[in-house]
Amino acid sequence: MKIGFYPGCSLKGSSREYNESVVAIAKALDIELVEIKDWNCCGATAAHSMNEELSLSLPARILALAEAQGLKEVVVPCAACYNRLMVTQHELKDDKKRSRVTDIIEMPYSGDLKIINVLQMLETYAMDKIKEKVTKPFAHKVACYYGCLLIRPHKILQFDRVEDPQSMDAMIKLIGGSPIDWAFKTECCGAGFSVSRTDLVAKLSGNILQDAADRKAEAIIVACPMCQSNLDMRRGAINETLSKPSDIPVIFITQAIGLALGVSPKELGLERHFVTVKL
Amino acid sequence: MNNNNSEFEPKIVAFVCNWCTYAGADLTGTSRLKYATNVKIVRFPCTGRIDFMLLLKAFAQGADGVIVSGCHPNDCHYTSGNFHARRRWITFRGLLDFMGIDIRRIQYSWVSAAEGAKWADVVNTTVASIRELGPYTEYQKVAEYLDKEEYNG
Amino acid sequence: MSKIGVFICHCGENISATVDCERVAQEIRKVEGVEYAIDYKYMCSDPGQTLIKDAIREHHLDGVVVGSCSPRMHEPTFRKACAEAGLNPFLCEMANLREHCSWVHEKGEATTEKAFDLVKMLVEKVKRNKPLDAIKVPITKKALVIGGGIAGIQASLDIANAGHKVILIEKDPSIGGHMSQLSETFPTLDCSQCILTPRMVEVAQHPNITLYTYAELDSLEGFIGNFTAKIRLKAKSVDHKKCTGCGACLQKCPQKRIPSEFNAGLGNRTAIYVPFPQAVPNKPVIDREHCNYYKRGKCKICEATCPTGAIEWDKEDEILTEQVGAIVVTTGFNVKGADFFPEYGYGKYKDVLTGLQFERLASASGPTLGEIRRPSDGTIPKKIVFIACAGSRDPAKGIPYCSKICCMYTAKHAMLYQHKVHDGESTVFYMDIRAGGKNYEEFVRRAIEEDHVNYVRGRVARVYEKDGKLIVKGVDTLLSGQQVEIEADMVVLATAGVSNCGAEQLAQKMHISYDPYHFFAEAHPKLKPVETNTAGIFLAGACQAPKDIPETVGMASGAAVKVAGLFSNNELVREPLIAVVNRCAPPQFSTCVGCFMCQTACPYNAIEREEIKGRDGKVIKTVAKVNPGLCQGCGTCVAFCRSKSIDIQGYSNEQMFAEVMSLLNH
Amino acid sequence: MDKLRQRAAALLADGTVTLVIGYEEGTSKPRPIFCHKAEEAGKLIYSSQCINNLAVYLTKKELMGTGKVAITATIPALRSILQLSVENQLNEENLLVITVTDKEEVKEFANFAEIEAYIADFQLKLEGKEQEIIDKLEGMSREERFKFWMEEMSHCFKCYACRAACPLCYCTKCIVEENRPQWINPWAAPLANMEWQINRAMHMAGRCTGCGACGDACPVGIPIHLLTRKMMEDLAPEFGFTPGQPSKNGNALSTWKADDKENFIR
Repeated sequence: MKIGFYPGCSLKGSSREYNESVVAIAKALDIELVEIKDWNCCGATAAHSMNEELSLSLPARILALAEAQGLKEVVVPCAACYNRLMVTQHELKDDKKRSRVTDIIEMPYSGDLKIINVLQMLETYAMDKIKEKVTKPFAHKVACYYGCLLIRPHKILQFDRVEDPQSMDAMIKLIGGSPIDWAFKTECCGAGFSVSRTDLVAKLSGNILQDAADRKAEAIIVACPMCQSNLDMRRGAINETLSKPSDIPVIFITQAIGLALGVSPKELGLERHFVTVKL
Repeated sequence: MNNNNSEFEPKIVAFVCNWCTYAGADLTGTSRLKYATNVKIVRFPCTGRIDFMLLLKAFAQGADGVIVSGCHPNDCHYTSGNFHARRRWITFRGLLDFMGIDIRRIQYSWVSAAEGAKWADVVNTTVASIRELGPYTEYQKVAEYLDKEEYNG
Repeated sequence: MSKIGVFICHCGENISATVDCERVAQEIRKVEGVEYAIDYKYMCSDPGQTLIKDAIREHHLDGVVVGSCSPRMHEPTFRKACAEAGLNPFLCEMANLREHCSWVHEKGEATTEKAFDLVKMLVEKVKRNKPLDAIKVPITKKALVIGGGIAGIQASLDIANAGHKVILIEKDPSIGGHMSQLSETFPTLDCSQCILTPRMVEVAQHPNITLYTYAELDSLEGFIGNFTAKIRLKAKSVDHKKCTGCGACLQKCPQKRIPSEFNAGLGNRTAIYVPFPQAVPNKPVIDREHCNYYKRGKCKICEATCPTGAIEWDKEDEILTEQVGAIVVTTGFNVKGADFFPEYGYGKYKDVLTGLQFERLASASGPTLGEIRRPSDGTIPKKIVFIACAGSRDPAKGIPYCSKICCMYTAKHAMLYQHKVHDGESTVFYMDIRAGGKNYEEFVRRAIEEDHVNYVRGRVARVYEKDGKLIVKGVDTLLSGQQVEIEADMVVLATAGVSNCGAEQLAQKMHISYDPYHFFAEAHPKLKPVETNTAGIFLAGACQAPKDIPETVGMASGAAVKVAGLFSNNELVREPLIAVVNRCAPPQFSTCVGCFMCQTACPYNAIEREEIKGRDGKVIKTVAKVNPGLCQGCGTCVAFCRSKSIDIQGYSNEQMFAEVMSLLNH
Repeated sequence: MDKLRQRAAALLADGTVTLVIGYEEGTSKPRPIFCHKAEEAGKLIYSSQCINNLAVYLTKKELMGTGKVAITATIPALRSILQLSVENQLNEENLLVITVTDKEEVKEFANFAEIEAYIADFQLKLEGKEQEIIDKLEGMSREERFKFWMEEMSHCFKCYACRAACPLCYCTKCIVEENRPQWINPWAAPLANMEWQINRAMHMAGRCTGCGACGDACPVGIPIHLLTRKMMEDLAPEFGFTPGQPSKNGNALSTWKADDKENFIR
């Protein structure tokens, strides 16, 4: 089957391994990803707090491009991009906003595109296939960490269970892992301050890591580039806030599934992490 | 078309239910909100009672526009009269449009007993939009056919 | 030829300030069929009404139009005046010259013209009005009360004490409802069972009350004064006539670990059980879902134990048909439970409880005999956190409304805890404290000031277990604006009050409406709080919305008065504005062709089939017939009937047609 | 065809039925025949040329009064029969419905449920020329559409052949015969003609089974069947029914859903 694909900047830059693992498992699961041509920034940086028109127009252009290319459904792996695209589609149900934005982007926009994240893509199209193709069960005790951008605002995103999401846990179980029962699934990692106040990021991410460590998790599983980079890249600063330094790796759900499907660690970009992945 | 639309005073009949819109229009009065004199209200027990033929008769008699209004969904005094009415309106609108009758001249609305201001607004905007559309001469010509030799479109 | 009288009211200056009333009266005189027309300062005043009465007598009027205020205001006044002058009241109509004309338009020619048009429209209508007689329906003076909680108990007792027969049905094995589960009650801290159980006994012993426990409403047909209720008597498997209530069977039942509903899951019960020691009736039923015999075909220990041979293994549900004249619905509420609060760990951590569970812990008859102990390890919690608004006022949870009782019972819980655990520390997280009610605010102040309950204004984000403690992460939005973290031993959630399970289906059975949360809808939020939109069915208690005991009892007595009021007449008199299927001479009998598509259009199931038979008794034709007791006069069937065989009195096809034609015909 | 004649003759001969309604050769196309005797059954034919909807006779007291009646029903007639049964107009015991299958087999239906199962395989589709006119009308401006229909309506001389041909127009007193009030003026003028057709279409909403008999019957060729046909196509997805498949759960106008569209309501 074919599905539209919007990688966004993170997947082309700081989280190349997310891109690599998404592409690798899509291939393994017979899903053809069709990248939206001429895509642009989703505006997740500062646009949405600075300029409403811009924050809607940037994603609207992406959606309009996808529509023009005849795509019906598009998968957006980055949680921030997913959030912006979903919120924009919701906001543009308002006729006034829609006509203003279509004037700006000078493209027709219907709002009919279905936007899904990686978890939804796997859940909808690949669960049976994953189960069937698991060759190396991912027999690890892990903490599934969802963060905020996939989940909130619930009214718009409608993620499975707003305060205690389940879909990633279900996937881990499917590939032979055992997710821990913990309360930090949607705690703040501090991504909002990831440039300005890294001390706060270290503290908040530290809380998450500490609880995962206390509950003997071997890895933290994520589906968001921001979560991943904060918990992984800032490990040095985080470790300074912890009683005992932690070497728990932080890997993407796509990498975990990839491993279970027998994809090579290199293909999944596992060597790109700051905290060495020894799974 | 009438070139002096500013001087044209449209005739508008409002078909409303007793429990919501009629009471809402009462509230418009008690609140002393003003609206155009063009609209005259006919009181029905429920929107479910409003026969589509009465709407056609209003146009045949020279109405330029019609308002049909009742309780919001789930507020019907009779539980479901307005739901039946809504179905009838959907059906009727589709048929009229297919026959080339100007469905812009029928304004449907939900006005509750608490929405006095909304009633004034519905009346005023309907009067304004019918004034914009001009008199419904197209229909009236057909209605007056017997007075003339033949129908000339 | 009609002789219509038209009476134009100035309403002081309310109408005459913008409408030339005198001219309207003058002009309307010229309309065909108008015999008499006059304007007057205050038509509704005594002299004004006399003017109308005199004119009716003097001019032999056969129709009256009063051009004044809204008919919703004074229609009864003028119709009564007409009746007093010997004119059928339904030959009087009102033109709304005030609310729909003088008050909403400026003074001017157009306004006076509109007033004239409105009056003329009603003149054309009234020419086609027919004299109508009020409908009289006989009344069965027996009430059905559904639900045996405090609301149903109170309503039953009040109706029974007014001298009428009552059937009270309760789905559980005992009456008592939620109130029987409570420990103490706010704001007096008197013991709930001490005040409730005498009432329960009174119900059981009252000569006018027939009590059916373990019974549910199966179906309901009919209309006010004449309902037919089918009641399902669920099989108790114990013959209560033979059973003496000795309780020997309860001791011997080998199934001892079934979570007790009465103890909100904190205690256990047996498969043959009496829900609680003070139950009425105090005789057991067998829970077939858990009974060894029904599950595996073996056991029958209770039968061997029973000294009177009361066990009936093959008993089946019975359906009882009862004729009743009125119904009071008192089916109560429920509390939100497991899986609703994943962030608070309810259902996951044993020491996270609902308020109702805490009631059982605090109750002297509860599983811990009134000692506050942790369900997990039986220790006494030294730190306890109460979370108010758990679910309530939370649109994200789908419950935007306030559950109303939680502020008060949370204060009570904290107070009871402090009274029982002297060195304990209690914290209440709240959004607002809503303590409206007699002595309520004082009660909350007492909890804070005398019992030193720590009230923190703010929400709790999460509760999770770490090292045997429940970590409560919240925020203090009032004093510090800081995040608060408490290591608690027990957490009590003031869970939202929600509609009872099956409320929607029950409402549909009875044809009463309900709100989006499946609470039953009252007929008017202010003026008809105990009525439903279905005449003859009344509401009391928390099935309408969450409410506390005093309010429930007040509402129950209110509903009982409505029933007693209805039963004080032998016949019910109703406005005759209802639909009628025409009848005409043979061989047609009626223009109705019997397609019966109107049946699905009728919201009240008021359309019946009538077989028209010839002299030989053979059915010639089956046609529709409107049951005048059920029809409420919406007229949906009228607009629907293709052959125009149904018409509605007071808003007939001829009348409405004439109104529309007159409005534009000039 | 022989099988049909033999079966009809047998049914009449042994008294199973007292009447067989079917088709016989006509001057230009097949026409209805009413066989009371076995020997008349020899005239019966059945072919794709048989287009009259014979279900129209099933509500006629004069025909239905005496005993059991057999009818050779085409697919459109079967649909009409089902709708009539939903509307309580037929007595299952006094009716024997027969059809001839594609393989020229005579098929007798034991009850209405069998008819329902049988016609489920036959989808009601718009014919090419019907679609053509609908497309043409939809391509027009509203004013042009109005002019089109007024022009068409001006030919109508109120013969009510459309009403007579329709199996579902079985009211004993039609709204056009109602004079208190006079909803529709009796004379043939564009307004009254249009009002009559709007009434006819509204009364058919959700009931019409799309046989097209009304349009075929019109002596001046007004495409009136498109009014109900178009309405059916538009409403089917909206209200969730299948065109040409009668529903026991009330029709489009006597039922409703809480989420019926209301984007046109203020």
